[in-house]
Amino acid sequence: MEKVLVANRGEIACRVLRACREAGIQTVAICAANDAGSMFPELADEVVMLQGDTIAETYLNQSQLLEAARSTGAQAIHPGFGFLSERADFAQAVLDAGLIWIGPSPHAIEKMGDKMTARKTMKAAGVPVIPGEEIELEDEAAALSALEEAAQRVGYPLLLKASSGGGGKGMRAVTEPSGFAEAAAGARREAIAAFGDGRIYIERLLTGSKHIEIQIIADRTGHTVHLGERECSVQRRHQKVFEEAPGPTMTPAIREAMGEAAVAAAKAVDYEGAGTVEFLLAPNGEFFFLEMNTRIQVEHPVTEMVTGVDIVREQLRIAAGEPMSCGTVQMRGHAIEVRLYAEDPANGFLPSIGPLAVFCPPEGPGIRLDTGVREGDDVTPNYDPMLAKLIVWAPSRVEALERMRRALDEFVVLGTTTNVAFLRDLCDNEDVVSGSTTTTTIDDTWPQGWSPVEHEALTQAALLSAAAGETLGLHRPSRSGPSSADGPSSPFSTLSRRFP
Amino acid sequence: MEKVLVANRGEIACRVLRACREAGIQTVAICAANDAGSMFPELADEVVMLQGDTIAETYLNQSQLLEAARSTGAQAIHPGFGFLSERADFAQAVLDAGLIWIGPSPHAIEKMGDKMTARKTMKAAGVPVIPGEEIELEDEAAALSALEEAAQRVGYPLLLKASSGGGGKGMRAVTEPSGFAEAAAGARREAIAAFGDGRIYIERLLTGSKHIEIQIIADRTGHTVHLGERECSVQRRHQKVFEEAPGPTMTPAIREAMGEAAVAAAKAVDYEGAGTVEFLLAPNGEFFFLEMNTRIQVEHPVTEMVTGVDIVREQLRIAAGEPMSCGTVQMRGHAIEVRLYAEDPANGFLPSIGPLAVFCPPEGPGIRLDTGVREGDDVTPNYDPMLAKLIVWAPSRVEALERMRRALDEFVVLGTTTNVAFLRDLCDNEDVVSGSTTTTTIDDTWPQGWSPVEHEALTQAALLSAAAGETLGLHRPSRSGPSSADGPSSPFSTLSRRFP
Amino acid sequence: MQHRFSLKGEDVDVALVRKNGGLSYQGHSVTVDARGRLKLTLADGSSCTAHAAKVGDVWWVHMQGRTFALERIEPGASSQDHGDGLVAPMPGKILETLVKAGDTVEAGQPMMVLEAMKMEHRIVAAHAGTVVAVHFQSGDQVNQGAVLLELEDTN
Amino acid sequence: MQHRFSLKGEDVDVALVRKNGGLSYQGHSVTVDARGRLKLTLADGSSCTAHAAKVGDVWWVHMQGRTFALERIEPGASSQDHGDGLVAPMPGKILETLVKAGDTVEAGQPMMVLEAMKMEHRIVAAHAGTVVAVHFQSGDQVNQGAVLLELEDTN
Repeated sequence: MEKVLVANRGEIACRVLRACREAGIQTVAICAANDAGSMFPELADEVVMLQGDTIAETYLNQSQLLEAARSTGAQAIHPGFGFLSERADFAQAVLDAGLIWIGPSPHAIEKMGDKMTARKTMKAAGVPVIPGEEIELEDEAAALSALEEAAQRVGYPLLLKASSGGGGKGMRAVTEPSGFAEAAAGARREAIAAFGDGRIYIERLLTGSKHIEIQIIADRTGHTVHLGERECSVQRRHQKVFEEAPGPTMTPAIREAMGEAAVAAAKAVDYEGAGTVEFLLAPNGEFFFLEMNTRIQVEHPVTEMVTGVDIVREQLRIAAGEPMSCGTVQMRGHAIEVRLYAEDPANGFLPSIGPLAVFCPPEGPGIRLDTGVREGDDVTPNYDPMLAKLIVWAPSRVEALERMRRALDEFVVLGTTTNVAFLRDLCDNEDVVSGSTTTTTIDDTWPQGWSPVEHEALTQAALLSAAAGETLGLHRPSRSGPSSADGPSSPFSTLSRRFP
Repeated sequence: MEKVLVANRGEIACRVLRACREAGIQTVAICAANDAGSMFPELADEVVMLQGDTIAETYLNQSQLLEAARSTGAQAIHPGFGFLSERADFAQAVLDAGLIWIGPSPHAIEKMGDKMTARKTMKAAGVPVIPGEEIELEDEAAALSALEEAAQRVGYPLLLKASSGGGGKGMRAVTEPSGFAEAAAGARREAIAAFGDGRIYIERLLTGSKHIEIQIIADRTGHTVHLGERECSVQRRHQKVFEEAPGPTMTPAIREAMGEAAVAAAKAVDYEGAGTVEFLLAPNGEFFFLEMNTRIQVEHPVTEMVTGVDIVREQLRIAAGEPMSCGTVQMRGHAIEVRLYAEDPANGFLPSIGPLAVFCPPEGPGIRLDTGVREGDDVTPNYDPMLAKLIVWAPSRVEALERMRRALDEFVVLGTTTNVAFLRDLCDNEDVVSGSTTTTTIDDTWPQGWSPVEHEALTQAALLSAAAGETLGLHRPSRSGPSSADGPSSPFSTLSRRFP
Repeated sequence: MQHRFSLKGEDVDVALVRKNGGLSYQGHSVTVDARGRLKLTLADGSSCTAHAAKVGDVWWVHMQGRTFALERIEPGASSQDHGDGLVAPMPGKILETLVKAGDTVEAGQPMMVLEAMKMEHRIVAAHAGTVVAVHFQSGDQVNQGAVLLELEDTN
Repeated sequence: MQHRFSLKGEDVDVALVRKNGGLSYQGHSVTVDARGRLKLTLADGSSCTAHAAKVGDVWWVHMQGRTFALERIEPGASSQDHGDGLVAPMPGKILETLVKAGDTVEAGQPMMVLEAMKMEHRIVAAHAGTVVAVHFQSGDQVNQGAVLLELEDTN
């Protein structure tokens, strides 16, 4: 495997391209016209510009991607997450083209990607699943009425999910029958728009539970291991924003049971590569299978930080037919990831756009930044508003939270509204501090929505800063160039150091 | 311990200030006038501006520092490395002022800081030391003649070292008697200038050896542990540039023996806090005590990365009277640090100055940057030319080297000459790749000095880039401001997100 | 040296006073170094550094972990001058229009659905009123800043 | 569109040709995006991004892990115009002067010792010659660019 095409963009494309470079593998990036100035194509050895304007015409266009692989001589395709990463038909097309698919087999994707089949598989493996039903009807009216009936059987509160979905898209919580019709229509429309697939899955909403997931890796030599759990309970509208490993309330017994269930699930579909099995952990210690993500996960870095396993590098190894390099896995310390979004948390988390006039991430020990943007980029409405993942590691959970607070305080983003202040507030949230978060922590804490605590002196100081900037003309470009007008030193050829 | 004064500047001040912030400790920075625009005072809660122009008048001025602690109500002083960190008299003055000294006792500093006493201590502990002598005479002529006589007893090749030195300052290698006089005079002058102490120590130069050091931590509850070794053999003119942990050729038996010797040394002086015991490891497996550094070390991050111990945080804990938090220490994976200097490696490593017009460090998994500068800063001749420490971690040494290559390729510094290309070449050096580096690797590899490999096409492309920049006016300030002239979005108050 | 900024929909006038080589306001003071960095001393004696950048008319300021976006109002103008046109906050596609000209709406009533950033956004009436005009229909692409529809206050 | 740069002491003339919306030279071509980023296609077909910044007269260019400092020579001038004055490469303090006016020196002979960046630096003769003038003595502070002494070629 000497050349890999990365069929993705943004932060995860950067992650995979760098891993390939480290592994000595040549890389091909694919790139839509509106991404030409992005960071990820700069990290690739070759770039294929995609034709078309919409995502469907570019990053979701299977034939363009396969043609890009053919024309550049790439031998393998890494799908990242989102986009085509969980499309069995694409995985099959990649294999049919004689290429390596860096991920599980189309069969495994289909079995696990389809939520109903996955439920059956897990039931067979003896793992409890949440009560629920799926509606497959294509006709709008028929589908909506079937959904309505199913909802009555499943019971309220319930959750509508796009069957082929992920990342909270096409997902809606419905607490009572009166809100069902509008929610179902919206979920279906969004599912069709995002995934080209209107199938909707209804399941009982289990409140007060934790979202725990197990990372697994399987290679072709028959080894399947789990890398422990991540807790991702802190979600706003089904979008994870705060992820950690290990789970703060996890016990060795539950970890072992969940890990076994996850490995069993992977083995049941002859899984290959990296994958994640998600569970809901109820307050009484019972856990229920949620779904399996048959791809690398956004929050994989927290597992990497505590286990020391480079999951993307392992994906490359396994795809090349090598055994995984990680032996007995041991968790050490504590890692937390927060997702930095271009959004306004004080205004219903509405996505924001604008220039990243200043983008200055924190530095120092125990800090990792996975991003696809840099200062000077524009945040546009074309793609997901996630700007970066900030990950910290420390010997203990308490220290990790302390480090995250410090890192968020240092993170400067000017020109586009972000959720940094919201994330910072989260770090002081009582449930977060005690580790007793559930999937409804955010809604419970800020039922009327989040807004920043007022601080009059700081607001005045900010006004002073802006007024001073205006008065002194700090915004005029002449001030923003390199600070020194001096040329560099003259040639040093007449000098040599004296000692030793 | 609620407020700490950090008696240092630059990168290590940033490291300590951030550790204090994470620990919830208030901080005071001290700052010379020519450092007012530096990063480290921005990370402190309070800043005391120092009077004076020279280092002796500012960062080495004990009474100013004590007065700063008094006036701000700081209860403890962290000395960092360099400056006053190994001055027993300062440690004593701090204690006499009723403050906590974050470091070992003045007694331990004196015993270990003084190379002759340290040798005696180690001899008593049964650890072999390198043949050598110290000359204490104050009178210039008498000292030089005594040095000359001692040199004859010790034998050539030999090494001249400032007794109270460190960091290669005041150090010279002399291969034959003819070069001795000039070297001795220079070493003495430099020692007086840098440390106010002209004592010179002569020792036999052991060629073909590795520089291995053991990190130790000791708390007041009687616990003294070692955190394994670092190999720092790759040195240019006695200045470390490439440091790693674990040592690539280290065996468990040697590690255990060295670790025991280091712990014994620490216990012999009732050591408290973090310290490093340096050894020369001969090709036959014998090792010799070099010296003990009674402070945090520049290269401490590689140990932090492989052991998971936050050494600076432990220093704070121990100084506050708490037990160390690290239990049984286990090394995991491999870490490498390189020191990014403002210097011209193609020209005898001559320090360079200039603006950091662009300073764009690499990002992603397994990368840590410890720095005291950022884009827009000026590199001045006032202080040490180290700009940053770039540290990588990976599961194996091979992967760590791959990651370091990738990271260095991504590191963009424009406006000041740096050693990045030299460091990148080091990563491909045969001895570095095989792990068989010795303290003379750099001199052996580049006896005529290092120069970059020519690459005609890239040089032409660089000329093209410069010419295009000139033609298109890319250097004019109007191009360097935020890319978008659009204002931000209008207030979003009329919009809310639709789901769930 | 007086500047007007819009802060949460209200206009604030900031009158600066020169003091000790810096500028001050409400007991806080600021100096600017050669690189344009802002060093603040707050009225309580604490000090900090601020990062500031101007984008369009808005000053973005970061200090002590907080970020402020302060729109500068040109002398004589007021941020209250915005009409009642409902403006697209980002480029996108109209998915649904739920009202037509002449409709009366309640505060909070959805009027239009816009797709942008892969999400659906609902445009709701900020107050009760009468829809005067609807400028786009389902399927239309709209640019940022486009007036989507106009709403007249009932009062 | 011709520019002259100094590269390792030699002048290089770079004549740019406009081609396909970009600029080219020696078979390599470059385009510049809206943010001023340089996208290069080398003669061998490979492509990469360059970072460039101009400081004083020098263009600093980073590409593929390499950094180049290219001094632009004003049209008509030449980088060979430097005299034989030995210039301080950085501010510092003269520790020792080892020669005086009228001395003849060998190539490589130390002439002065400068302290800067906490290190001692030895100024050596680049070629054999005669010392014409010594402008500073031990203990003097010198600024960057100061001519320390003047050396005349023996030839």
